[in-house]
Amino acid sequence: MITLEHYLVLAALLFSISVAGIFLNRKNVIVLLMCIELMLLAVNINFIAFSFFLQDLAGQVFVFFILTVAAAEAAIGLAILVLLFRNRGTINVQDLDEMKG
Amino acid sequence: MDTIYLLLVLAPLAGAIVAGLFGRQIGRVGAHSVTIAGVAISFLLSVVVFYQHVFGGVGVYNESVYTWMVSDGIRFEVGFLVDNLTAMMMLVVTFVSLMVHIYTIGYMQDDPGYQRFFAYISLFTFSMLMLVMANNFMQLFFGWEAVGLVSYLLIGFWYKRPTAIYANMKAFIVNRVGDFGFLIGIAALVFYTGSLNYTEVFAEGQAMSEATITIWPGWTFGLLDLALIFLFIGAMGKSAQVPLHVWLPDSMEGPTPISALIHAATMVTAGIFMVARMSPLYEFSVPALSFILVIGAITAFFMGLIGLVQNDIKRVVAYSTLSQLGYMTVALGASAYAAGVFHLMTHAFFKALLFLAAGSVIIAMHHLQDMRAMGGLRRHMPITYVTALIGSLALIGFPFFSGFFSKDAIIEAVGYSEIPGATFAYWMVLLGVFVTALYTFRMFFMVFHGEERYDQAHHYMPDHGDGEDHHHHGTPHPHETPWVVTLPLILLAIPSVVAGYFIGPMLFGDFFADSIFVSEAKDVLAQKGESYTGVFGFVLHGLVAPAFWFAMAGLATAWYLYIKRPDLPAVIADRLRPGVRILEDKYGFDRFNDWFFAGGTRRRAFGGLGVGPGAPCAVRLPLSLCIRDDHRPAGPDVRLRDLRGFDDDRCEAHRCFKERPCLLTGPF
Amino acid sequence: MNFEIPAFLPAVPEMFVLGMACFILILDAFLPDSRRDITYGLVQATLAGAAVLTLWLAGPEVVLTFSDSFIKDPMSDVLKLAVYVTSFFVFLYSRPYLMARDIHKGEFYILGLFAVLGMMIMISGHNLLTLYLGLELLSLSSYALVAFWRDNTRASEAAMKYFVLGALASGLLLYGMSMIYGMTGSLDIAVIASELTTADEALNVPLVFGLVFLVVAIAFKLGAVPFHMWVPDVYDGAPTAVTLFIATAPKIAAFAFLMRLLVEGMGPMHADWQGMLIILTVLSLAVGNVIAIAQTSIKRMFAYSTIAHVGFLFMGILAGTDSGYASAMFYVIVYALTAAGGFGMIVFLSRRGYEADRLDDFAGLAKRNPWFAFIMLLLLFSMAGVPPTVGFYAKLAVIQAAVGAGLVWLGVVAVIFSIIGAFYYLRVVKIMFFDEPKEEASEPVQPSGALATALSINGLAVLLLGIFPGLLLSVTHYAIAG
Amino acid sequence: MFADWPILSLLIWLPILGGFLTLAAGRDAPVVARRLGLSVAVATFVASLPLWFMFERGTAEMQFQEVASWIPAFNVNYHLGVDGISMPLILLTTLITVVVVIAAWESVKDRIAYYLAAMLVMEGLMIGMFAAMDAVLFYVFFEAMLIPMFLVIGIWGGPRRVYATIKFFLYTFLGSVFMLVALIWMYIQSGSFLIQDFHALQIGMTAQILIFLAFFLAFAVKIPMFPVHTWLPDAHVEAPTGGSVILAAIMLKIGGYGFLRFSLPITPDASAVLDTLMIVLSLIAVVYIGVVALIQSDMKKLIAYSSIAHMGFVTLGFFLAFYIYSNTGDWQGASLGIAGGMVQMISHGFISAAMFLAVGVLYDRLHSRQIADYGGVVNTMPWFAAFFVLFAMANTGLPGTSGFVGEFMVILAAFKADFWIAFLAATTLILAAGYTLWLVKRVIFGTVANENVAGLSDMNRREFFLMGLLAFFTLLLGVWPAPLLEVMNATIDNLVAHIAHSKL
Amino acid sequence: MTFELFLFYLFGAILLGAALAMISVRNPVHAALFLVVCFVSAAALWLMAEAEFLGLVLVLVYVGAVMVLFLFVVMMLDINIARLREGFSEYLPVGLVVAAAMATVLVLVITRYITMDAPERAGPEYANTEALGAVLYTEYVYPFEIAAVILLVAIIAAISLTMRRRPDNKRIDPARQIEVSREGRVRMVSMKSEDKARRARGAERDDDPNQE
Repeated sequence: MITLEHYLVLAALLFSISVAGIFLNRKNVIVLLMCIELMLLAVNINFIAFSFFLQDLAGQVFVFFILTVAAAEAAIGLAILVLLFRNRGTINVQDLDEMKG
Repeated sequence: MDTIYLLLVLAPLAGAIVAGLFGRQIGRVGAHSVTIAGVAISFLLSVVVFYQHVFGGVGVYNESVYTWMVSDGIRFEVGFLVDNLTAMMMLVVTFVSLMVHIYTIGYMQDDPGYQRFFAYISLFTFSMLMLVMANNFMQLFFGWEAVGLVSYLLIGFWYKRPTAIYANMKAFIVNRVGDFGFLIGIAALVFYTGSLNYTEVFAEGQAMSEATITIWPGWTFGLLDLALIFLFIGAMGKSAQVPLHVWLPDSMEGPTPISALIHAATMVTAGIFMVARMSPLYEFSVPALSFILVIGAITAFFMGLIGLVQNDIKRVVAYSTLSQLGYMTVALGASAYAAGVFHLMTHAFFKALLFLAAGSVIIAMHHLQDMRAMGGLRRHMPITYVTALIGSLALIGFPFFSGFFSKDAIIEAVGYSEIPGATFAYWMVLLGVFVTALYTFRMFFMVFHGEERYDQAHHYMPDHGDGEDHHHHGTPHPHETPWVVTLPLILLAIPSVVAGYFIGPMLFGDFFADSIFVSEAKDVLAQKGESYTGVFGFVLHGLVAPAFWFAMAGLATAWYLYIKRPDLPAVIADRLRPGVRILEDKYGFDRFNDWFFAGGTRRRAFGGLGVGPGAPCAVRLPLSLCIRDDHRPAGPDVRLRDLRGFDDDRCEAHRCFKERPCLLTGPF
Repeated sequence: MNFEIPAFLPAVPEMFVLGMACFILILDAFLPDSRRDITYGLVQATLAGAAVLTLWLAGPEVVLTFSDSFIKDPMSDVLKLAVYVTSFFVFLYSRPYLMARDIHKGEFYILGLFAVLGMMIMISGHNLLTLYLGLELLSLSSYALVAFWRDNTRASEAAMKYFVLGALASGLLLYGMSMIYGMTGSLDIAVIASELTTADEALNVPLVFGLVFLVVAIAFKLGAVPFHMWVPDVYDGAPTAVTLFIATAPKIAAFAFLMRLLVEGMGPMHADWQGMLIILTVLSLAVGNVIAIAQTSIKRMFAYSTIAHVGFLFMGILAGTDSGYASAMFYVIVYALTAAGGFGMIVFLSRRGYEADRLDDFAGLAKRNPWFAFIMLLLLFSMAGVPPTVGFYAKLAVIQAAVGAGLVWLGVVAVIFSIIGAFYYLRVVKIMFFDEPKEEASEPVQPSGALATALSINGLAVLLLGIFPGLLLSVTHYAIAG
Repeated sequence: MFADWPILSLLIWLPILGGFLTLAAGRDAPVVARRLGLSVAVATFVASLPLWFMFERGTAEMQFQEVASWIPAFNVNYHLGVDGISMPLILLTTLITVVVVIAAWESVKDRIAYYLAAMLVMEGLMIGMFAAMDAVLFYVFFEAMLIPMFLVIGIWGGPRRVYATIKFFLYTFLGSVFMLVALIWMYIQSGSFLIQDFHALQIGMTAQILIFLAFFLAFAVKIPMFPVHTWLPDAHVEAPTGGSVILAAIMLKIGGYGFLRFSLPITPDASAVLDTLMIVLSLIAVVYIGVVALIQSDMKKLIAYSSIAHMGFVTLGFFLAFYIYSNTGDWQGASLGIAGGMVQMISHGFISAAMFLAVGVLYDRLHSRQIADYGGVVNTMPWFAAFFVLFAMANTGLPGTSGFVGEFMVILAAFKADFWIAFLAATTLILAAGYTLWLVKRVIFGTVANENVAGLSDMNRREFFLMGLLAFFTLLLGVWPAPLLEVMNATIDNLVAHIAHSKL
Repeated sequence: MTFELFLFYLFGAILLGAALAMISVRNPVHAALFLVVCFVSAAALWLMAEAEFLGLVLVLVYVGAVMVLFLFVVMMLDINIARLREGFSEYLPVGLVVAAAMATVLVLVITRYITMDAPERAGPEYANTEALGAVLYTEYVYPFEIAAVILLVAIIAAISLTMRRRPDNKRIDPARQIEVSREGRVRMVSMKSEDKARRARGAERDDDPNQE
């Protein structure tokens, strides 16, 4: 029998992995963006699990919107990425630290 | 009566204000006229007051003029207490002041600060009157400080002389040390009585003598003893008692009339007057009296000794003044207040006379003061000579001169006294008589007798550095001074002789009955009075007393050394080199003070906190944060050797701080 | 299936702004670059219109609509008005800056307008979903705005950083929201609150857990320490006009977000989030103020000072009392106003090819133009919290709230750091008044145009509100307590 | 007929508005600025006179009260009023401002309109602070004052003015913010920001001590007391003459006023516990700072240190009360000390103002404040020398001048507390005489030191007027302080009665 | 273990494995592909939780659109892979520790405190899409509108950020060529001589030469 914990633990592990990914790929913006997608996925799993166990559609609706927003976010993020690449010829995030002054 | 007293006090003040603020407009004549008028009014009124009180049977006047302020239930008032003591003091003050005013016309005639000078001395007269007429401690303190101020201004009258402006600062500060004690004394009295008024405080005298104050855990002090000793410290400052005497000889940097008026006759006796005035309190405190007695005795003898080695005519008189003040103090300590005050009065006359005579000589010698360049002036200045002789005889206590009566009374009174230290004091004053006679006639003979040594004047000409034109360099040709100078001499010579004859009523009568309180047990004057049969009897008695013979011995010695064998003093001085050096060094007081206060405070302020050069940076740094920048040398004359520790380069941390003063100021 | 048409009236301002935004978007596409002022004018008119509508609708009653996902209460009215005003100033200040750099494009205004819409949605959000969407609308617009000076490398770097951390924060927020949703079974703020009051102990731990994510996410968005690292880089890297925008109005919305989420929704868990906010407050105050001292760029300095101000904002909220919320609201409005003026001054002094964003660019301003030096002084003193500027009352109010909540020590900490804060503001004053102007920027500043007027008004407002703080304070109290 | 006029509001806003008017009208016309500024200052002074003449003696009630709601949300009111403590200080402020405006007549050449505006605004703020009965109002004025002062020192100051201004600002700001926390705490407790309500507030011991320390920081910096005094010499040295005058004559008084208005009545028990600390710090100020003053080479710095030493007397007088009580068992003498402190503040207002003006007179001529650059000034400036000596004497506390009165009272009261306190306090007689007379000796007396001094011209009529005015007040207060005491007595007695009640 | 549970573990393992792979692979293209795997397996899991519509959307929208966009960008930009990996090992320990700690805490909290009874499975007549649609356009119409705006903003942003008219475009506009006049050809400009500072600054900051 699949319980709520199953879902939640899965989501939690996924979330942790995405956080680890953000840590590990601090220089690589594109993977960073993917990690964020992963994180949203974890959240979505949470919502869907709750939604199912609560028998409440609101969670699913939320996921729906998260997906929408995530798509929009990805579009903007990638646009910025392209812009950055055009300007600097790299997407290496660590170099952003040059700005510290 | 109010009006009289007010007028009496305010007349000199008015003169001072007019002469001081409008001196340029009213001119020299205007200035001296108005001030002399003011003081003359005061003098005449003083005579009236004296007459009324002494002969007219007017009782003690004790009223407030106005309320200065009221705080916490304590009334601070300005008021007058006039009794026989006050009346006598008023008379002395205004009389000597008047004389000095007149004398000044001649003495200062070519000084550019003429008007200013008159303003000052009139102001002084006002202050002194306020002091003696006070009926409360606050006003007393006011007068006390005000005379100090005028003294400061007058010592530094020739402000271009470095010595003068040094002397006046010294005078003021040393006086302030005394005032410091005085103020604490007043505070102690107010602490107990809650009042500043004499009568109210005096009424508590008995009760206060039983009160105690714990100064330190386990160290309890009689409140009254404490208060009175501190009060007397004030007197020590003003009346130049050891060790606060150091300012008085230096004060001779001021013009001579000032030396006569302030530093001989009046201001310096304020302390004596004060103790006499406080007799209803002092009588309850044997420790305080004992203290007074010992201090006075030391002053009387040791200051006289210094007079022996002085060559400046005014300084000799100054040390003599110190010594005589010591006599008065001894009298107070022996509970013979009346004798002290009596000596105060006679001394005022003859010492003013001596100073003015000295001034006369100085005028004649064209502002030369060194006795080694004088001699034989007798022929050139007969009036000065005679009056100076009178003054000198009075000073040494020659029979029938005023000093004889007052000094003898003191010596005898001390002899009768039984409080601790009396024996010591007795021997001191007795020996002092010999010394007095010796230095007095040393001076007298050196100035008026012997060969004329004017050709050596250029050796001893004072270098005042002010380049004023009244210094006629070259060999002086002395001649008698004008009448404005000699007239006061003559007028002062009279009381110098006759003032002593009042000894009967003043010492042994009830002249001071209302003002001075002496407890039965200690009434030495009464003991002396039992044998008093009149002036002649007193003199006859005196002729067999040791004091007279000591004086004669001194006189004779002076004659032998300075007339008979003028070569001897140098030989003797050579033999007694160490002793003489101590005397010439004035026992090292000045040197000590310079080291301790002038240099020492600055060193102590930092060095004492462990901030000397050897102190570790860790200690110095935090301290230097507090006093950053405060350690810059103030001028070339400041010794700041020990402060160099702050001079940065040795203290790395400190330098860092200075250059980049920490995070807060860093970005600047 | 019975569905009622929701009451649209309370949302009319949002609709108006949206409609206008779409209209301007289309219109702008057909305008040549030279006629861009039309866009600008329309945007400002939109803000004014929205203000009118909001005022018209304003009232003390609480209205819920759209299935309770939209709320119109006094707080929303006041905050929306504050957003309009701030945005109005921001657009006004921005225009000359953009024109001078040939980036005077319609996108700036349109994205700005959408951001305003996002803020309005946040302010009126009464549902985790609407709050989230409002936040995203604002964030996405902001990311685009930061990057929108396309040729500027620093701007795109800043945008990237902003985006990554913003998205991360969103993820955290969502995780927290999911927890809360799961534990309470609802997305509705009111339901969550009532569920929480009746929730049993067992539920508490996961809720606290969700709360942690929520708070961290908010801290990220607001730039509270230790989630502040993006703030200086973004403020510094973004074009000043955009910095001006993202540093001001969104803070007001963020305040509303906090209020809705933490206070109204998680109110019963006040004790839990108070502790978290205290940590954030202290850290923000400390780090913001201390690091600001070391800055040479005034934009970075303001960035760090913003971090510190966020600390103060939290302080009001964590007190957990109505007057605390009111004071935090006061604080944030004052902050927005003052920061708008401060950044506006940078814009004002900048010229084509010359960014007056270094501290020494302000050197000798008093000699170049005393009036604006005075205005800047007022603004800086307001930020430092020196009376009689309004900033003082803001600090007073929040400290009072903290002290009132028994957190005297927090008040003391706050004042200690406000002293440090005073120092670096003062340094700017010192540079303006006592230093000599730099050689290349020594000519007198010629005040001209609307910007100068608006700046003067802004600066004087800081003073006037300081002399009569009662008005705004009453308004905020009204907004909170109804 | 003036009884119900809003005199206090007038006094606050007249100079502030007048200051802005001066700025607006005289920005490019120095003559207009001077005239306008002077008119405003004089008008304010005249307007302040009714306070003195219509003040009801013998009551501790607040008078000339004005109340208007200001920040209803916090129950903060625009509440003004004066009692015997604040009224004399307000008069001092209006008087000194006139002096400062006149003193700036020629010596400030650069941007005079701004300068006068700053001074006038500052005047209004200071009056507001003294008149405020509401703690927030008080605090607002208290802090706002810093801004004009900051600018005055920073713009017209000396070479190291930047360092000095920042130090000045941060020190005072640092001190005051803690007070703010304390005020807020008390507001929370009492529900009101009215200072009188704070007085009535019952506060526990720990809280009292904390509150006391908060106030202490604020006021000790301002007055300034020993460890936090270092800003003052710097600020004085760098400030222009007018700035120094305001700083010394009025700003320092704010600290003392604060102690009386807040620390003593609000936290009497904490004051009683910590009075030893206060007294020790005061005595350090008197003795140690006096010694520090001795070694100064800069005239202004010397006077600044002397100010600190004199202010030590103020705090000493204030905090003797509890010591007296524990020593003698009653409060007799407490109000003497407090009144002494108050008189000392007023007196110091005149004397220090005059001293700084005197330095300003010299500085205007030779542009040096170094003592070593002078000497024998009396030869070329006799009138100046006369005034200088007079004020120097007042500074040393000579009877007959105002400097004596306060010191005398405090020392009398100090003896009631403890012998050693009186002993150490009385050393000021020596120390003050030492540093002041040494200054006089080096600057005034002696032969003309150099060509610069030889070329000095005596005071002009303007300077003469200022000096004369201050001399008049110095002497008046010294000769007849009764009217001042009459004004203060009831208030101070009431204060003592208040602090005699423990709040625990 | 039921089949259901087996499927859950299966897809869960795939999901986690792919996620781990995604964050650790060197090549962004591979990472994107692993992310696709994640999405697909997650979609499968959602189906098991009666979220059919969302599962489909995830595959269609995410895998079909968003991930393609990712891949497109990755491939479009000529990314230096080696440089991107710099620092990976440097951050590895801290990343692992943080993630492990987080995972531990999360899992502990979840397993200990959160339990919910599994609901009745919905019957075959239940249409998830329909139910979702019913609430989406009624109860959630307001968020729906907002989402629309967000998408609009994304469009605007993406266009305005990436679409560019190249300034160095050599395209000829015939209309302008015709309109040319003599005055338009040569323009006399009187110039002040530039001072040094200005020139220096011009070089330092990307100054516009038209400024004068």
